[in-house]
Amino acid sequence: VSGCSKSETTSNAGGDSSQGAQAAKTPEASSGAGCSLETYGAPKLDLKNAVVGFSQSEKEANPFRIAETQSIKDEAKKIGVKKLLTTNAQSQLSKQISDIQDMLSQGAQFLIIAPLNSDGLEPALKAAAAKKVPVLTIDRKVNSTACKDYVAFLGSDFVEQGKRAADAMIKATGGKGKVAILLGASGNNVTTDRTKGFVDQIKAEAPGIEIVAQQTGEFARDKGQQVMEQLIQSKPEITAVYAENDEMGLGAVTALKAAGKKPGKDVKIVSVDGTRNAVQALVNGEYNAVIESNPRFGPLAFATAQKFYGGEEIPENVIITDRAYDETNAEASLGGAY
Amino acid sequence: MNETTPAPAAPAAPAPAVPRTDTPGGKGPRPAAASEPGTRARVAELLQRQGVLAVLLTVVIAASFIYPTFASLDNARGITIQASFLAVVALGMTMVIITGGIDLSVGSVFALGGVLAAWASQYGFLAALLVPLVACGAIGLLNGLLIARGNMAPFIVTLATLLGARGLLLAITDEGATTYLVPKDSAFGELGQGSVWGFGYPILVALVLFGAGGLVLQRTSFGQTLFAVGGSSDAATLMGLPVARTKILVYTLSGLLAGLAGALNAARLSSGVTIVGVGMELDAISAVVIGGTLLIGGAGSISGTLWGVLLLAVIQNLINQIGSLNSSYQSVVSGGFLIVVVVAQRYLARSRRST
Amino acid sequence: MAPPEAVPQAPEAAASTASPVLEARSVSKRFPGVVALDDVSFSLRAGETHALVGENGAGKSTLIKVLTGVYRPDGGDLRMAGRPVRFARPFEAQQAGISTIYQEVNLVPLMSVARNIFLGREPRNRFGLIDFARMHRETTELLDGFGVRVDPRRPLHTLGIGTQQMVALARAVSVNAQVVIMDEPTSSLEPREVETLFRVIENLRGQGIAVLYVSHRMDELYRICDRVTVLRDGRHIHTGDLADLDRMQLVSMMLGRDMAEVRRSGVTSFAAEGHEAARTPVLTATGLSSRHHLHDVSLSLYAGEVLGLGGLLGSGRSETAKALSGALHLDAGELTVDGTALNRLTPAAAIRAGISLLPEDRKAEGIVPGLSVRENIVLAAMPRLSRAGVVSRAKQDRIVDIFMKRLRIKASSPEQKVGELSGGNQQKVLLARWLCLEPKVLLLDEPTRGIDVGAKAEVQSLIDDLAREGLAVLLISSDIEELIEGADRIVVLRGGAVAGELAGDDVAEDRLLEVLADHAPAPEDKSPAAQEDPR
Amino acid sequence: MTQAAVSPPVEPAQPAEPGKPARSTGPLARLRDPAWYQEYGVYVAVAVVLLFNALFTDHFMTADNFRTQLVQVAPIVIVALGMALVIGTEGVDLSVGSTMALAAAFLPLYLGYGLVPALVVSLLAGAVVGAVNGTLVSLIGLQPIVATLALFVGGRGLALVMADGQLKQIVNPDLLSLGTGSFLGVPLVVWIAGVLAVAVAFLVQRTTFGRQIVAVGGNRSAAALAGLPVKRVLIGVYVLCGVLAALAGVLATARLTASDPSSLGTLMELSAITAVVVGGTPLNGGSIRVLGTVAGALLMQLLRATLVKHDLPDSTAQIAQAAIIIAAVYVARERRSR
Ligand SMILES: Nc1ncnc2c1ncn2[C@@H]1O[C@H](COP(=O)(O)OP(=O)(O)OP(=O)(O)O)[C@@H](O)[C@H]1O
Ligand SMILES: Nc1ncnc2c1ncn2[C@@H]1O[C@H](COP(=O)(O)OP(=O)(O)OP(=O)(O)O)[C@@H](O)[C@H]1O
Ligand SMILES: O[C@@H]1[C@H](O)[C@H](O)CO[C@H]1O
Ligand SMILES: [Mg+2]
Ligand SMILES: [Mg+2]
Repeated sequence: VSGCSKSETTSNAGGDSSQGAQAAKTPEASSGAGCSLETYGAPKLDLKNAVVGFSQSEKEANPFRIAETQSIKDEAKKIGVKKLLTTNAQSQLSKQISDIQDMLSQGAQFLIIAPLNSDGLEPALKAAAAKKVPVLTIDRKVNSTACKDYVAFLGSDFVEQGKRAADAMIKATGGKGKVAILLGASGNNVTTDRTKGFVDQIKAEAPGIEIVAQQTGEFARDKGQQVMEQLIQSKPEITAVYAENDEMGLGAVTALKAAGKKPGKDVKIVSVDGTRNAVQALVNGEYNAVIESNPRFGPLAFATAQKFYGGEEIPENVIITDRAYDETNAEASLGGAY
Repeated sequence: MNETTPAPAAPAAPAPAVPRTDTPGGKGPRPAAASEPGTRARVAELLQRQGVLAVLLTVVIAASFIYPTFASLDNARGITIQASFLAVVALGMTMVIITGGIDLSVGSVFALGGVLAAWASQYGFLAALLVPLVACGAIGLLNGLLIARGNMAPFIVTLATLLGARGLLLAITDEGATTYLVPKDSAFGELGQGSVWGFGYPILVALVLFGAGGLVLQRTSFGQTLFAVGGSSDAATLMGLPVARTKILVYTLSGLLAGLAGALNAARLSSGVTIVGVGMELDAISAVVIGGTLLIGGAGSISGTLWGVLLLAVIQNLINQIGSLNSSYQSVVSGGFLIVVVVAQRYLARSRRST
Repeated sequence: MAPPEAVPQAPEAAASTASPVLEARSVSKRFPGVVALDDVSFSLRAGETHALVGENGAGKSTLIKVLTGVYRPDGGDLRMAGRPVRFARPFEAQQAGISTIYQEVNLVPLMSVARNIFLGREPRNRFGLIDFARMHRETTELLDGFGVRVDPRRPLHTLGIGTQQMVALARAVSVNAQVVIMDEPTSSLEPREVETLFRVIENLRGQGIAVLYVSHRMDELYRICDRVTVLRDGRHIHTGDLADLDRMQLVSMMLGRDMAEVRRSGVTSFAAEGHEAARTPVLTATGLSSRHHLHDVSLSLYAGEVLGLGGLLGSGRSETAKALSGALHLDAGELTVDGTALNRLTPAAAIRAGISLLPEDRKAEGIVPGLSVRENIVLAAMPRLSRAGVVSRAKQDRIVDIFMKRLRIKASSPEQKVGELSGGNQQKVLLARWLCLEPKVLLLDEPTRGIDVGAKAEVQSLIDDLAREGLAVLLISSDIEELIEGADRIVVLRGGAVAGELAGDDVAEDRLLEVLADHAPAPEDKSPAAQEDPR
Repeated sequence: MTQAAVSPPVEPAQPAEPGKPARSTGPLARLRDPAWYQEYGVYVAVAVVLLFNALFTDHFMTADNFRTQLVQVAPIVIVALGMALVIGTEGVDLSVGSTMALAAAFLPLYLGYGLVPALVVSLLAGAVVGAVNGTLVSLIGLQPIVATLALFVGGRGLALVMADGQLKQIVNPDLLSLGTGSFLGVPLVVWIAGVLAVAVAFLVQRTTFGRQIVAVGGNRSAAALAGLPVKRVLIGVYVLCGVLAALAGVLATARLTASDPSSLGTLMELSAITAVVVGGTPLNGGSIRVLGTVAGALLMQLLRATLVKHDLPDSTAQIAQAAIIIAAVYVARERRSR
């Protein structure tokens, strides 16, 4: 019953520093029976001689995606995988489905998928299952049946990230103030989860904090900046900003600075991701906290795959531990940011 | 399926408005060429009419040699099922563009259709189809009314409904937080997931719709009126054709088809995913234009659109076959591919003018 | 072509007994800045052919558009057979039995001839689908009746303007109608086609169908019309039997000028004596060839002369003119102006060399409808009227003012959009565009098409003057009289090749017709020889 | 020849008669005239939105807020000016957003040589994109929407390739001051957009090139027969549009203080086209309304600002935007005289 996923600190991803590596939290006891090669019904495979496919969801155009893809590629090389197929769905769900199908018809024997969305990948997962190709999903979780449609999920808990951001916010503001939320892209479940975690936690823990605005910044820096510029004018009473990713948070910093306010002091800023730029802002004192969302899935993913083929049982959810950065550890952790 | 457009000699680019240098507003070829039949001429004729088909075949044949995994039944199934949804949307778009209009709202309407279908699927098969069709048809109707009766530019009207439909979708999904699921093993789910010889039902639906669309376009008064409206809206009015009614109908049809495609997609994904359909309008428009339909209206063909859709799907598949490109290079390659394809098609079309 | 209610009466009887089939009572129509129709009443009787005349911009086309539901009148009402009617759209007028050929050919250029003729009433097979075989067959039959032989599958825009006009006629007449309205149907037709048209009208009259006929050609009116209505400046001036008026009276009514003034002008306004041409040609074309269009056409133009270009429909006159102005791709041939050969032949190069072409198709190749009269006039001359790329309004205004006066262009102001002008005034604007370039060679393709008697006379004497001032003029005209009287010399084309040249005393109608008829198979000639397209 | 140019009758051009004024011209009568709305509808709409905000939005009628709105709208205006020219030729340019990204990507690569070389290179990149578009449209004869679609897709890819997918922080003080500096209390970017608007208006109204653009858009065959250099005009227009888009990319980058080719300018093509069309320029060419375009951009900007300031959720905001676009265009629609 027990997991197999404790000691995942074997290596680091981008080669940055050992600080950046992912670590799996102990899976919750409730995660139930793990998934074995036998129960899943896949043929035995030596990864070294295998064709592995990786389906990336969004363009490698933000630090998270760049680090994620790079880490998979590096680890595949390190292990000596025969051939790694990579595709990028360019944020289109239909493309991700066909990407996966394309890789299957190109002979992929094991798949790592970074899903664009929790729902909707069913046809692709079915196609893989029909060919008895095991699938590991990373980063975002899919709403399908583990050990049937896919082997297991590795990644963060986005609701939890929102919750931790709320805690950091409470700490930074002393539990009082008016907060604006810069939402991620509409309709995206990362947005939904990070909002839910944050809002619920604030409600439960900090009655003194009022959420006065929730506007989308579409996960992009310039949109975040533009929304912030509007809010500075219309809601000058805002004392804190929660940005659902670092890019929007950094956009808010620029907007605040241009308006003659001191980000990190006049207006507290907390965001999620842990990119180098955000941690640097923390070092500069223009930021208050960053909740990490660690993209370096390569080592953990391949290690999990090897365990799976080694006959071990893999728990349904391998939740990784995300770190948190604040003034106290920013400088020291800068090397581990991506 | 139809092959002829009303303007077999019309060049694939803005013909009447954009003459080649040689003859500004010049007259086309005389019919003399027709009196010398021969295989060569006939092949040329076919190529001219179906420049896209020629390009598509060339690409497919070349790809089959280069990538052994390309020419598999499996791959064909994958490409066609993926293309089928865009195809249904592009079918409506073709008709709209033939009237000289454009429908930018299809991507949002597609997504809305899917969400509504997934939501309604809990009430049974019929509801799952009817609800999205009614709602999406209504959006199309609104487009048509504003364009035909309100005399507003199609581009801007449908741009507004692109926003509006997306907003509606967010409103009914709690800002995208709720994803409605299609009940497992429902008849509606089967519509999206079932297949014949591995070819999914949506492919068959698309084919049937294209057959019907071809007939409507080429062999009915409505179809002729579409060409007339696009060829010269004023002339069509003066000839006593029901121009406004035709426009209203064609946008309604486009809305219906986008909604249907969305519903089929939801059935396939077994959920009403909110993030689909973004930018789909551009894919549909490219497929239509690559298929030889003139954006200024008045000439075009349904079959061309089908080849256009397939060509786009094949290009995407090929980029995956290349395998190791990162996402940025993928964009560069598909942009480059697009240029090559349209220029090639353009030159094929031009060679017909000089014969 | 059978009318719904055939009234096989003699025209006079029909005209006197029947109540008006179509009637307009005190209709008015205003456009921004213009009153196009001012309290105009008008009635059309069954079986009559009724002429509607007036200067350019008098309101003829507007009246027709009001009668057929294109425009909603600002005041007044319409009646059919005594009952009030309102047409919200042309469709409704057609349903009511009014069939119209509008002034600008209004068909769909990209669609085939057959589709154009049958649009909206396509023959169906038993599955309810369009029966193309039948449609093509019927088209061929129908057009045969009009003496036009053309592949029904051919896209309309590949036909010459004249043929397009015949197609429009065929469409209009093949609908069962009680009223057929024709707005300048003959302006782009050949004499022979005009005859065909008259036979058709005769036929309609015999069937008791009322015809409303607009034309600027007086002789036509007198040949076929029973009654006439004169409009001037949007007002109704006169209605009565045509036989009661002589030409002079009619013209003076149209122009609102007195008879003496009108009498001075003859049939055409060309001076009787010819011009003094220079010895050396300004423009020499040798061996112009363009696949399917021209075959080894050579001609020379001398300063100070008017060279006529004769030929039947599709003989290549327009193509020749285009070739001379760099607007037609040539496979072979050479063009020299004042002894220097033009090597890269484009419209711009031709214009720089002093060659200007007034194109035949005003709508497609002439006007820029959304731009003002002023801008349309200066379009080609713009570089000359600007300094360092900045246009000089003062210079423009001067030119525009001169030409609006000289050609008597009727517009509410130089800033009015050309698209809103009457057909004849659009033509004058185009003439102004080319004249203000001060060209050496002026190629005029149907310059007087659609312009009224007064303006036509002006244009003709203008051509005369221009030649006298030393300009070389090439004149293409379907109006044989105009060609004969205007030209010093005539080159006759046939099948895209030069078939002969008339000079001196040979420039006469009978000689021209001789050369034209010589070995040209008449289009309506259905002998096997004629079926062979010589090209 | 000729007497034409010589004879000097100096009477004023007489509006050749029977032009009885058919319109009454009181200030109130004007409000009932549809043609008036067609001409001035967009300005009325701007006024209405301003009035609404003056009444119902806190902190709206302040200099700071107007400055924010103008700064945000400046890049859109600049792109829309180029777009208006292209639309005037009956074309459209979908690649403007990608061109902005491309210009942004070039900046950090050449800033080492100083602001001016970097600027030149960026603008040149825009010119090259425009030249490619113009060539495809005029020489090859492609339909503008497909011709520019290729660079819409490929241009951003190219930008990302050059930037290695990375967002790069801008530190060059000259460039930054371009984004944040002001002159006489008005931000530099606003000056630039304003001057360009005047310049483009002058170009359209008073230069041969401008009038040729309109003629080519109004009737291409006629323009060609009148000896206008149709191809040169078309290429020129697309090059101008490309350069303006590149400039907008540079200014947006300066304001963002970072070069972000992945998200800079996304959906800009739609914003620009909307501004042009809402401003009263018909999409089928032959007429260009420069001032209307500026007003159109401003209208959309104020609209977005209003929605953000009232903290409407994305769903409502999008529906409201749709409704208002339709209303504005409906009022200003062309009414057929019948
Ligand atoms: N759509 C329009 N908008 C504005 N003015 C118009 C419009 N149509 C016609 N006019 C004006 O109405 C007047 C009458 O024009 P109309 O076309 O009826 O003349 P016409 O008698 O047919 O002349 P022609 O013999 O030249 O064809 C003209 O002054 C013309 O400029
Ligand atoms: N017998 C015919 N019936 C119908 N169309 C014809 C016929 N002969 C030629 N045509 C078409 O008419 C067009 C007119 O040709 P072109 O312009 O060279 O002739 P044109 O002598 O100027 O005649 P037009 O009076 O039409 O100006 C040609 O392109 C040809 O396709
Ligand atoms: O966690 C990642 C990052 O936050 C990124 O910014 C958006 O996608 C999410 O999956
Ligand atoms: Mg008229
Ligand atoms: Mg001709």
